Amino acid sequence: MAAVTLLETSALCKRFGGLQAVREVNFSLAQGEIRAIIGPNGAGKTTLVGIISGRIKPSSGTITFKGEDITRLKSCQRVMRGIVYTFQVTSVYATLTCYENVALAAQRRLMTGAKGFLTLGEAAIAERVESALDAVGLAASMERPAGELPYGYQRLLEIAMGLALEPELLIMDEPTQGLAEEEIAEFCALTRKIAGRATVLLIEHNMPVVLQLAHKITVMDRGTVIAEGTPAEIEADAEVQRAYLGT
Amino acid sequence: MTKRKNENSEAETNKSGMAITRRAALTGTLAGVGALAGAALIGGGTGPLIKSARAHTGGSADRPIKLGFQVHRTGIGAAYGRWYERTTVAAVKLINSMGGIAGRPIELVIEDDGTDPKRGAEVVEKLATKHNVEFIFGTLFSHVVIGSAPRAGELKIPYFVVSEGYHVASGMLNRYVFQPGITDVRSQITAISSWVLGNLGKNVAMIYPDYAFGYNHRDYFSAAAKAQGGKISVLLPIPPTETSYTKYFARIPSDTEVIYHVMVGPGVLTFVKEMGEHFGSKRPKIFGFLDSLEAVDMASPGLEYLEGTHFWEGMPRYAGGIDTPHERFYRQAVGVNDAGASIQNPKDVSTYSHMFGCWETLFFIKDAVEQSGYQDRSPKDVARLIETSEGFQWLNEGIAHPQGAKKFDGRLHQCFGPQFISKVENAKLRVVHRTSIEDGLYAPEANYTKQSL
Amino acid sequence: MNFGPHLFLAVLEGTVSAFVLAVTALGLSLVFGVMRVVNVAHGVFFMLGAVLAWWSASIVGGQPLLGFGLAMIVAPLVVGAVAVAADWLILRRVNYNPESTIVATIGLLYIIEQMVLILYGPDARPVPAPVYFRVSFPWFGYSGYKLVVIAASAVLLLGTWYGMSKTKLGLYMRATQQDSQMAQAFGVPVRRIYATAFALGAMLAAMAGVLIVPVQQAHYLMGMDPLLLSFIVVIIGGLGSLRGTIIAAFIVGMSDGIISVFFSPTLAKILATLLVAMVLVIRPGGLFGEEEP
Amino acid sequence: MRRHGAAKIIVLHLGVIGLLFLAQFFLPAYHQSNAIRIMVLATYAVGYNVLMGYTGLLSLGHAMFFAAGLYGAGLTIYYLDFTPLQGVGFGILSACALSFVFGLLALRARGIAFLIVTMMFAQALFLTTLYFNEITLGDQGFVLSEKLRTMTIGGAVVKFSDPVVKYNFALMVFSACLLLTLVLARSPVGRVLVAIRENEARTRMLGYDTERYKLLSLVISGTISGVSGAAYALLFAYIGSTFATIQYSIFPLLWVLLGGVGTTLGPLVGTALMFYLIDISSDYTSSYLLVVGAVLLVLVLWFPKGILGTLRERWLSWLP
Repeated sequence: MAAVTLLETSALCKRFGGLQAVREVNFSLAQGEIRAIIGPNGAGKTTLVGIISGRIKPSSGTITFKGEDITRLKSCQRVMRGIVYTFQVTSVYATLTCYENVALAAQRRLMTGAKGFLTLGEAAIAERVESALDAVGLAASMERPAGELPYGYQRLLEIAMGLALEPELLIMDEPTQGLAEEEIAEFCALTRKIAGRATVLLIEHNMPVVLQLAHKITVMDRGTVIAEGTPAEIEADAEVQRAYLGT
Repeated sequence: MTKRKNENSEAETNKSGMAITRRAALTGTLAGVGALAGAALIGGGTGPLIKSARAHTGGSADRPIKLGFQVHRTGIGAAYGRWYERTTVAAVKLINSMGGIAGRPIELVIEDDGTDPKRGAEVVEKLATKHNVEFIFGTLFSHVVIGSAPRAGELKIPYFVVSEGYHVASGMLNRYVFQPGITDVRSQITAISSWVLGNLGKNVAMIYPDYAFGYNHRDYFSAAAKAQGGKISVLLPIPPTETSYTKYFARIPSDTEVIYHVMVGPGVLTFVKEMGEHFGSKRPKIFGFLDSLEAVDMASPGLEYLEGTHFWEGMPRYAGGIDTPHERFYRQAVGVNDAGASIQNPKDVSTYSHMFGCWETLFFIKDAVEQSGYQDRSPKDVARLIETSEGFQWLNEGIAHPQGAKKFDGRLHQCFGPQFISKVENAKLRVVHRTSIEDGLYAPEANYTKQSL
Repeated sequence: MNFGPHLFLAVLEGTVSAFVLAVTALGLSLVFGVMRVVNVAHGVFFMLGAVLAWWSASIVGGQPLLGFGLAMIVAPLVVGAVAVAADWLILRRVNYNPESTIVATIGLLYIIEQMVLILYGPDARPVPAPVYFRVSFPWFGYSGYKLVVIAASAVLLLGTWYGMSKTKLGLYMRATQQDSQMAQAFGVPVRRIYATAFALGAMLAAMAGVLIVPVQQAHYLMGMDPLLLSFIVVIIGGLGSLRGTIIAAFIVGMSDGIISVFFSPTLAKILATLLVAMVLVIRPGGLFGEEEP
Repeated sequence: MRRHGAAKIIVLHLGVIGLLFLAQFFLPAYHQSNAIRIMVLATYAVGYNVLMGYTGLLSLGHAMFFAAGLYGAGLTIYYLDFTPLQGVGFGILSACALSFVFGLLALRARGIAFLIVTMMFAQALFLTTLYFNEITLGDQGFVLSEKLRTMTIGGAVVKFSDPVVKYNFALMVFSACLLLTLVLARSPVGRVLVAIRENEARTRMLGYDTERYKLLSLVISGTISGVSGAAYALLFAYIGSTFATIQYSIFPLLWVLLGGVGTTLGPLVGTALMFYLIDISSDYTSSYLLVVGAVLLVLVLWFPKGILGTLRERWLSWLP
């Protein structure tokens, strides 16, 4: 692998009581790639990205991001280092407007030190909000309460919030779930655009989307990585077939 | 000794009209003593006074005099408040039938303060600035008095409390606050201490509520015991949130001769019952303040254990404790039967040891207004009223002061009257000792007359 | 008194208050668990029980046992009816929204308290114990009725446990507690279960009130302390955990009694309060509640 | 929304403050003294609203912060000869310190458990004021004499017992706290607090250390409550443990709910309304709490967002 390594996990484990959700996962991401993680339900995909984003504490193992050990950092500190997570179930702030939703993300980067707390100009925030909403095509809905948006738009808003955080690694959990055909197409275009600026890590069930977008695919089953490779390699992999077909 | 000295200094500080005032007070109350048959007669008795007051006030004789009555109708003081209200209404009725105060009928404005010091201060403001009453009176619970008094001082409205707290005489309040109708608790304790230590025993365990009312008992009874060769075996302050007491009885040393108890609030029956269960027949002597059992029937289930124990009473609940026609007249007028309960409803027991204070306070106000020539709440009249009141020295026993004669100390704004010690016999209280006024005197710690008005 | 007997007495006292507290708190816990709402009026249900016990006693006159029996029937019925009415008229209409329910039940608390003040008066009124005997220990005497309170409370606790674990109603309640939508889907009449839980919770409080009143007198403001203590117990025990509630009632009741042996009364109360608060700080989900995510 | 209506909002708030200022010249004495009280207590509600309205944390223990301000000011003026303003300053510091320490401990608990922890700490503080009765005089409390409430500021003698001084001091205190919350509500920090109220987990994933923001909110809320307590001690001259009881933790909750949770002016509206509701109904019945209870039910059933909350929802969507 010639590319620079952005993120690396080593021997990552997570136990929930008796259940070993993630076992000994060594996983690495190159800067600038689009990576998809696939696998059957309960394979440990969401737990893995949960650990990477800091929502879930690992039982053991380490995570390195841009050469720094981030295993002990809180999720909010990881966000500031550029690891951004968008939720599987949309969790935009339903009662707030789209503007407010994105502004919350946009202002985060600006609020550093006491100065940022006290003298933050709304203009700087507004600029970022507009560009993020523009990028996902929601500029027209800026003043609408997020809860009133159709589901597909809420997912886009979620991505806009992610973008406004200026991610280096954008993790998207099931981004196309519940989207209509044409929305999926738009989403793919959007993701490619994002990939120019950030590394993208997707958890996705929709295989056409995965095959179309991902540079590389990681396949998980029962908490371990069972295969990794280009879309073509994965399609041909016998073990992956077995895991999916359950034979 | 101190008494005499006080009088001298008073005469010095308060020269204007002192002599006249004092004499007039005497005449007024003596006239009252002479007239016992009923309201009409009393009116006749005090006739000259009223006339002179009328002459004083000129044409405004029929203008009612508005009195603000701050009462605990709700909250923890409600049981007391109800009887304070009945007593007040009875006294107002009587005074009005006698021709009112300085010829002006009393118009009572009643406001509930919820037994809350914040609301109390608000009520004082409301009475003074919205209802424009002349004076405010009747506040009972100490924390409400203390919370309200600063506002009365700022609004410069005379404020007559009926609280028995030591807050007035301690000097913590201001010159507008008086307690002329009921002896303060420090004096009560001082008065009964020698009897308790002499007759019941010298080794005393004290149980009292862990709040100010209790601290007065703790401080002044302990001091008295020390002075008289007694010993406090244990101090047991009970937190106000407590509902069960048994566990505290275990702290009482076995050589204790007397349990001195004073509890306020709804917990008292539990307290007594648990005391009985704990000690059984091997009990020390027991002395209590009746504050605990005001408005409670002595024959209530659970109180059997009090049989043979002693109580302080402010005014004897059962008829005969004070065997005077005034007492009988007062009892009749406030609607209380021989057992200290409501005539209409014998299950409704009064707060007889305290409520007389409202009655006597109203008569004090009457005397003060009439003798000072007070007409309205102008600074000049208020000052005259206060200075006149401060000049009062004796409040004579009579219809106006049925609980007994009182010494009034103008520097302290506090009166001092007799106290009663009663024994529980056949679930009734029988007076066994009456203290003299002198028993309850202590070295004064304040002088309000030095404050500016 | 020597240390040993003193401690024994404190434990005895702690046991009595723990049992009564357990019954009261169990009612609150039931409401909490099944409906996920905080009932601030729980204390006044307790008070209503006590006041109704006085009323029953004064109706039958000199027969304490009869009065007590009557109270044990009348108090839960009346209070249960009040609770059902409150559920129907208010809680249901605010959709059991947690915050609205807190406000509504504060309103209810004021209304009931003032009604009692008007109808019953401000006095603390005693109620004779149905059975009275004094138990003499070598060092001190003790109220026999308090031992009866322990027994009666134990019966109520067992009854509730039986009801919750062995009857269809209990099954419905547990199902609703786990997931009300799922329960509804399986044909559990959730609305009626809510009303029933609210009423049962109130009835337990009322019966605790009846039990305690011969020890404590009926007074219109007496509901506040049991309310606060029940709150604490329910939270410490873990939301909706009946077993936790009962264990927590013992921790709270006992710590109050035993700490009072070592410190002056008010200091003991302060320490007991802080101790219990720290349990929550260290285990925010309560001792037996689910770990917070 | 956030970017619009700034002028309107500023005009509204300054207008309210201006009206309160002018009111002292035409209000009759009685309503004037009520206004003083309402402004001081509304400050308490303003503080409570920061935590409950903007951060979504329900507390039943704010009396401890009010009492910290009250006792911090009262005790230092009474015993240590602090000037009134020094005393108030110390009271505010006490509330600030208490809320910080309390927050470090209590914010570990969430939801209802947090509510209970607040209640218990407040209860412990209440009992503490009784325990140290030698100093605090327990429930009976103590009084700040007129002399203690007098100081010279720049050569002028200022008496805090004088109604004019009282009114304007109360107004200053209230206005300062109101404007502080307005700035807070419209600042990036305020936005984060609202986000925590709406969805704490999500907010954490936007890179905010929500624990710190909650602590900040609690400290601001507790400090403003302390400001109110200190001002109360100074203006009404009475310090007693009643103010540390649970009753005084319930009050701000009711005021805020009545006025409108999470609205800047709601606390003032709620406090004033509740005050007059009690005051007027007590003229007709001694069971004014019955009326209060009924109003709470009406509120919950028909105006769950309080008065300003309902206004905002139906007509004035720009209200902050």
